[in-house]
Amino acid sequence: MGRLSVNLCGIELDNPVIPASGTFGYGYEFAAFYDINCLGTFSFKGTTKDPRFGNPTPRIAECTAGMINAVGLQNPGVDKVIAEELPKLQAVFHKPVMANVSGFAVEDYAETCAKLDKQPLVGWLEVNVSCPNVHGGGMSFGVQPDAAAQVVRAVKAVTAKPVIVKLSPNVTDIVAIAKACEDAGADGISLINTLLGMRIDLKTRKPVIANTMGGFSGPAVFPVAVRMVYQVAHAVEIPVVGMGGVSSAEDVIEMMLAGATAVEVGTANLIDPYASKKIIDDLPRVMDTYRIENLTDIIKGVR
Amino acid sequence: MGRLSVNLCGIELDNPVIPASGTFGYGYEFAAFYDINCLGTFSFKGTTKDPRFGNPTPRIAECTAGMINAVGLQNPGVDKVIAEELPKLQAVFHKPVMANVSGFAVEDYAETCAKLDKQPLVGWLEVNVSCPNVHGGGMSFGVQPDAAAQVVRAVKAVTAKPVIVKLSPNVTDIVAIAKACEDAGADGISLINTLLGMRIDLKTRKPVIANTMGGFSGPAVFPVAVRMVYQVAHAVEIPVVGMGGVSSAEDVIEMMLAGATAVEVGTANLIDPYASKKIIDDLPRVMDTYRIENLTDIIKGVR
Amino acid sequence: MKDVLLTITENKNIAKDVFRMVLAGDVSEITAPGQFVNLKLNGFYLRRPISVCDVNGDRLTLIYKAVGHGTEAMAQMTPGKTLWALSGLGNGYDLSTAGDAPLLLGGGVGVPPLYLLAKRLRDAGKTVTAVLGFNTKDEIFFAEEFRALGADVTVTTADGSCGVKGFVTDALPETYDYFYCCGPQPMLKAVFRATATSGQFSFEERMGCGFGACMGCSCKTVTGYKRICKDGPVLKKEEILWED
Amino acid sequence: MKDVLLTITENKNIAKDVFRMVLAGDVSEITAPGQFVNLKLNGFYLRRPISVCDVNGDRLTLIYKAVGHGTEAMAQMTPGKTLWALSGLGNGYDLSTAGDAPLLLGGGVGVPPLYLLAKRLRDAGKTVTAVLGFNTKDEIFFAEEFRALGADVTVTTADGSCGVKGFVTDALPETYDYFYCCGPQPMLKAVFRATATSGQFSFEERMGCGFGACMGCSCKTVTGYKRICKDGPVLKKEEILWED
Repeated sequence: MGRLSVNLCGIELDNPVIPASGTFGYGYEFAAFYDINCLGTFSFKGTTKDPRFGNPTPRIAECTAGMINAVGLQNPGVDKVIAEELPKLQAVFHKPVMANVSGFAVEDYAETCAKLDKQPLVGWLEVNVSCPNVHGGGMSFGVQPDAAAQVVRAVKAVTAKPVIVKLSPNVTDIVAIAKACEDAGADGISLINTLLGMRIDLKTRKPVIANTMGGFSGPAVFPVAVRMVYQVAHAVEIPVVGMGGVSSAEDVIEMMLAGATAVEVGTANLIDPYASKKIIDDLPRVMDTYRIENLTDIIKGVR
Repeated sequence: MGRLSVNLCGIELDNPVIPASGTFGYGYEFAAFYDINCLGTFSFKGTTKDPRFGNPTPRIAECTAGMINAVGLQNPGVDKVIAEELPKLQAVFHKPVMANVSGFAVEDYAETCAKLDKQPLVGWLEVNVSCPNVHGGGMSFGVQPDAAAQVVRAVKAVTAKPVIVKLSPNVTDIVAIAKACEDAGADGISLINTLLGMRIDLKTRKPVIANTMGGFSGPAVFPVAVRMVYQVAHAVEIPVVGMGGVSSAEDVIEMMLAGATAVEVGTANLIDPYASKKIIDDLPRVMDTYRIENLTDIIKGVR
Repeated sequence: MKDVLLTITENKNIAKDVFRMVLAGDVSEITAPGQFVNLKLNGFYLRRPISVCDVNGDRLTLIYKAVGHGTEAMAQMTPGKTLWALSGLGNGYDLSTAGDAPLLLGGGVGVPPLYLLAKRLRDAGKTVTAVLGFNTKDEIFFAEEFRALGADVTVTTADGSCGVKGFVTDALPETYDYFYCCGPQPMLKAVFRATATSGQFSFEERMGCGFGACMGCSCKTVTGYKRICKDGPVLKKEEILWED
Repeated sequence: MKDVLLTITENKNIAKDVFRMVLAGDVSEITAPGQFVNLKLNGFYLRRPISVCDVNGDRLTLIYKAVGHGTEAMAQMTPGKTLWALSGLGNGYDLSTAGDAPLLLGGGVGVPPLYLLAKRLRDAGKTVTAVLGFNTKDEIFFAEEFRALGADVTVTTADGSCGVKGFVTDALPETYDYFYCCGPQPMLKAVFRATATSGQFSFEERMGCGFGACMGCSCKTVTGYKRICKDGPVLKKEEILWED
């Protein structure tokens, strides 16, 4: 067990760095740049019950210190993911992987998770409750404590693997939602998903994103992420996975001090495909600078 | 009436640029840099019923493309503001000014606004409902539609001046709160106030801000601001004043396309005391670039 | 694909708002005409994808139009400055189906990638015809460079200020075996309709990463969903599905 | 107060992590020792407040310690580079109460502002005594420069590696008419307690704007609330209220 290792829901990670879902595909795109087995793990592309093309393009808008995306959960559907993507993933990554799951009805989540539960290479299920709840009037599951709890209970009923609930930051009271998920049996909380944002093209006077709005991410959102990780980590007993604009080893340490057991790196991977590897390589040096012996010692270490 | 002029709640502005409360003092600090009569107007330092020192220091934390502040509404109280600050303001600014008001109980707002209502130089009352509601368990008035509406009704009862309600972005449903304020008689909505953020000092392992968390502002929050201005402007009939990270003439135009009738410039004034003047001076050139004849033509002009 | 540090050796204005930037460094990852590099610019969060105009030993030539804050910043850069570039991105053009007399159709900043293609086709002994379309006289560039490769070049301008008045589709030759096209979306559609033979199109789309990870630039094709940045930017005529 | 564009003419390491930067430009707004400038650095949102060490015609000398990302970036800057600086900020020291034999007490990067003060006091014909405190030998700077001004200089080091072992309060002279102090908070408190006469203290605080607009650096004093950036950074001993 090295200086960087942490334990996330009973599974040992060589380090706390986890490329975030939607920014790392199924891993093999990045294996073309470096051996991705240096990662703690990674969360693969959000998977749904049925195949989805996602939203019309443009899906991307640039912002100061960040970007907006409205990909819309493009994925081949859980069956094809299991049949075609996981074998390719397994060829390049030999550690337990995090399976990211989305849905539009409670039953979708359960069905998708039940299928992924049977995959030995899946270590954790990361359940994204940020999608619109089609049976709940389109408002996201993640903004209603009871709706989020329903999803958690349904998923826990079909899997023995640790369930980490990924929360949306676009809420008044993030703590109430995190607690509802914990009470419903969640094994961990990951946050923050993207902030809802919008840009307008001054030339065309149209939204830059075809879908009008999208998810805002990047270094710009880091202070909001640190705040929410701090609030949630100090309110629940289960581990918290921190994310939101993390771009450096210093950011990883700040997130862990705030209360994160592990840290997801998202948009940074898109700007620099080597970002996650660079952060891992840089951690020992930065730990020395701040006199940190083992990363586990600083989790929730903020005074 | 020039190309830049807009009408905000029945009062003509030479241009839509309004330095935001808390970033422009009572105006005279900036009069040392330039003649502030070039501004559309400005919103003076948040005023409360009683004098306040505010929060302990450090009150400021730097972030990527922004900063966190936790000043805590430091001000001499409405009586001293009227007796000492407004005369100094009047000596350097000769247009109707926007009076920004905060409170911790509905009666505080009413009492403060009643006094400011009698000041002829005050053109608008900007009511900040982002402060903790001491009688409502400390949760901000601005996150509860009914609490915000209560404040609006109480203020409208004591003033004939247009009342603009300044909303917090830290909510699940900004539209519901804006509509509640409109229904309660608000003459306008201004948004966004700061996002709740936090930073941790890796050396001391303490929050950088003595108060732990604070308000995050600057270019980083612009996409969230544009989104909320768009949502609110398309849901209410009353004018919307857009703010949040505005730093350039292009940003002003993007905010107006999203639905803003006027635009507040905040944190940019702290980094460059000339920021608001530079934006005003730059507007005609940028309007020409995007073939905009009059700014009023582009309000809510997004396609 | 590789992230390489390149040094600007030249950056000059060659037509209205159009600049040629030459960079030196490891450009070995660029294997086919029609590929692109993704440039990291200080002060801008997303990289800027620019198609490869020419590559020669350790020299890379890019031609770009200063249309936004990013490309305007590029236009201000001077020799000696270094830039990080993700190099060797995209599939590039497939030369195997060119036939003996391929036709190249370029519009505006869609012209540059066709230059390296013309070079390779010439090296393969093909008889190259090129129709290069621009808005107006001041915006014309590289017509001479194509002629220097021995290509039969026709220039069109929308306003008739030079060459044939109209669009590239108004100057298509009688006969050609195959075509390669790059330009703005409306031109691609017009060429799609106006061409008799098969061919290849290079597409543009706003990209997040440029190497196939983010799904930001996906499109639907006859053969399924494709990522413009990774499975493209070049698509074959037969697989294209026009949205709208 | 004015926002001026200054050009770096020198930037050199003079002690462990300590650098002297000389800038040329319009520094006419600087009217008193103890004032500061607020520097805009590329890639950092907030400006960096740095106290004035010396000003001479159109030359401004700053001494700073590379302790964070911002000052580390400054340490990398080379002559010729330009920086925007809000100049002439803060009240500065009041020399009118100095008496004939003022004492200057400086700790670490609190030493630089005392240099211009010592110069002005010398020009006013005062007999200047200076006690300069550092952590260790490698961090000592400017002792000679003070001596060159004719000041009686005592150096202290916390580890005793040079001069008097201990803090500036361990080397206070028998008699002095008045004192001026600048250094870290704990030193200011120690000096406040250890000094018999009246004097002035220069304070540090995280600032938003640096010119009195944001109330980010307020403190409580006997004479009411004050803004360190605008009503300070220099406060008189009599008005100081120590929190905690």
